[in-house]
Amino acid sequence: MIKIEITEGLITFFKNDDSRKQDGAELIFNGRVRATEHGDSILALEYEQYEGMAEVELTQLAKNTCEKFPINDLFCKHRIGKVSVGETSLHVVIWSKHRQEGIDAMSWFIIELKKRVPIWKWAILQDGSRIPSECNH
Amino acid sequence: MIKIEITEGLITFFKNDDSRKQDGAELIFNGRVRATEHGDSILALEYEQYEGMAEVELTQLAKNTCEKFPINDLFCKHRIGKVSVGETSLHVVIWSKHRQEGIDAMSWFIIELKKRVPIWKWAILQDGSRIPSECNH
Amino acid sequence: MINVTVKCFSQVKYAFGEDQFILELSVGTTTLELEEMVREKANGQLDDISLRIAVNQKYTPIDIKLNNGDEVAFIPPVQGG
Amino acid sequence: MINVTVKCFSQVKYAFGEDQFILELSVGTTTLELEEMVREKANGQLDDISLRIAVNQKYTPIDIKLNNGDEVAFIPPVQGG
Repeated sequence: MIKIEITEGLITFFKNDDSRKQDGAELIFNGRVRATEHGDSILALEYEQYEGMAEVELTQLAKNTCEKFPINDLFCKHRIGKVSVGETSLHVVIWSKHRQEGIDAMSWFIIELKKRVPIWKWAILQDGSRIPSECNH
Repeated sequence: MIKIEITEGLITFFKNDDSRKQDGAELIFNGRVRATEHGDSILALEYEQYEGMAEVELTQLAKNTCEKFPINDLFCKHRIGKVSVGETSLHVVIWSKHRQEGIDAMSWFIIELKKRVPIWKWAILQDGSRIPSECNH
Repeated sequence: MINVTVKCFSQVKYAFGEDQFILELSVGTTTLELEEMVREKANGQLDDISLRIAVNQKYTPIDIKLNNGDEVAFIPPVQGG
Repeated sequence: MINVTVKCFSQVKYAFGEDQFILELSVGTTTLELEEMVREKANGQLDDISLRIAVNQKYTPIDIKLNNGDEVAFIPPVQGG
């Protein structure tokens, strides 16, 4: 199953679930904002999305990931708007029978997300100015 | 930093932490008990440890992992005693600056854990009998 | 003539200082022709930036003719995550 | 003579039906000699099981002489995780 959410404000993590019978591996990734962006100190990032297309692309990518890897569920929340240093911008949960397939799926999903989902970062610098971040990795 | 705990009873997950400044990646793995062990339906697993040595080996492995990979923190809880289907037996959190190093460290840490930390599984079958699990992957 | 809406994000938005603008184009104008116009309009500010094209919110890797009412985005390298 | 404590886990515990036992050995007995004795005592139940040896809670990959009071474990394949 897939759950995709693009959301403003603090991300609420997906709930703990002890009820599964055949998923031996739960892998969670939280991407968080670092205080440094390209060597500059920042106060926060501001994530901008192409509304509509971002959710469509993210959903399509989640489906691709579930087809490509033997995983059972992929849940993803991506935050947009201002995200302060330390806070989570990306929250991904993958459930699979075994560990390695979940790790491989997580790795691929995030690499692809960073290639194709139309979301961008603006750096909010110490002086309050706001510039497009050129970071792209 | 390293935190290692071998514990009986439900695992309490490490707390959310939005206060970090330079850790862009938080990776969490929860290993959970599946209802099937070598094709047999089970009610639960019972984890047995070599008390003392298990914690020493797990701590040593965590240190090795932090030396081998550029990660900042590795926290790990391993449950022993009876763990019902669906519940978490292994909880690992790795904090790193970037994503890939955390993924690599997680993968290696768990592979090594399954080679050297003296913990074993007993399968509790449907009829209540208790046998050493021969599964070792 | 046809009208297309150009959506601006990230460095494209930064270059033009607006979220979107509408252009009146000759019938038959293609995506690549429009990209040239948009790059020119940016006065060099987009010269080093690779742009992918999305028409009506779909990546459009080949050069296609635009239709009246199309929504076109020139997508700088994305940075989600 | 020396006394060593043999700790039993997993399949070793299953084979012997006990958590540990104490053996009286000749001075100079080595880990590999003790392993042979333990395998014999198990009456074939450990024949297909690879065992690593830990002395005083440390893996001991080479054959060493045991001392009085040593704690020895024959460690079947571990299964944490």
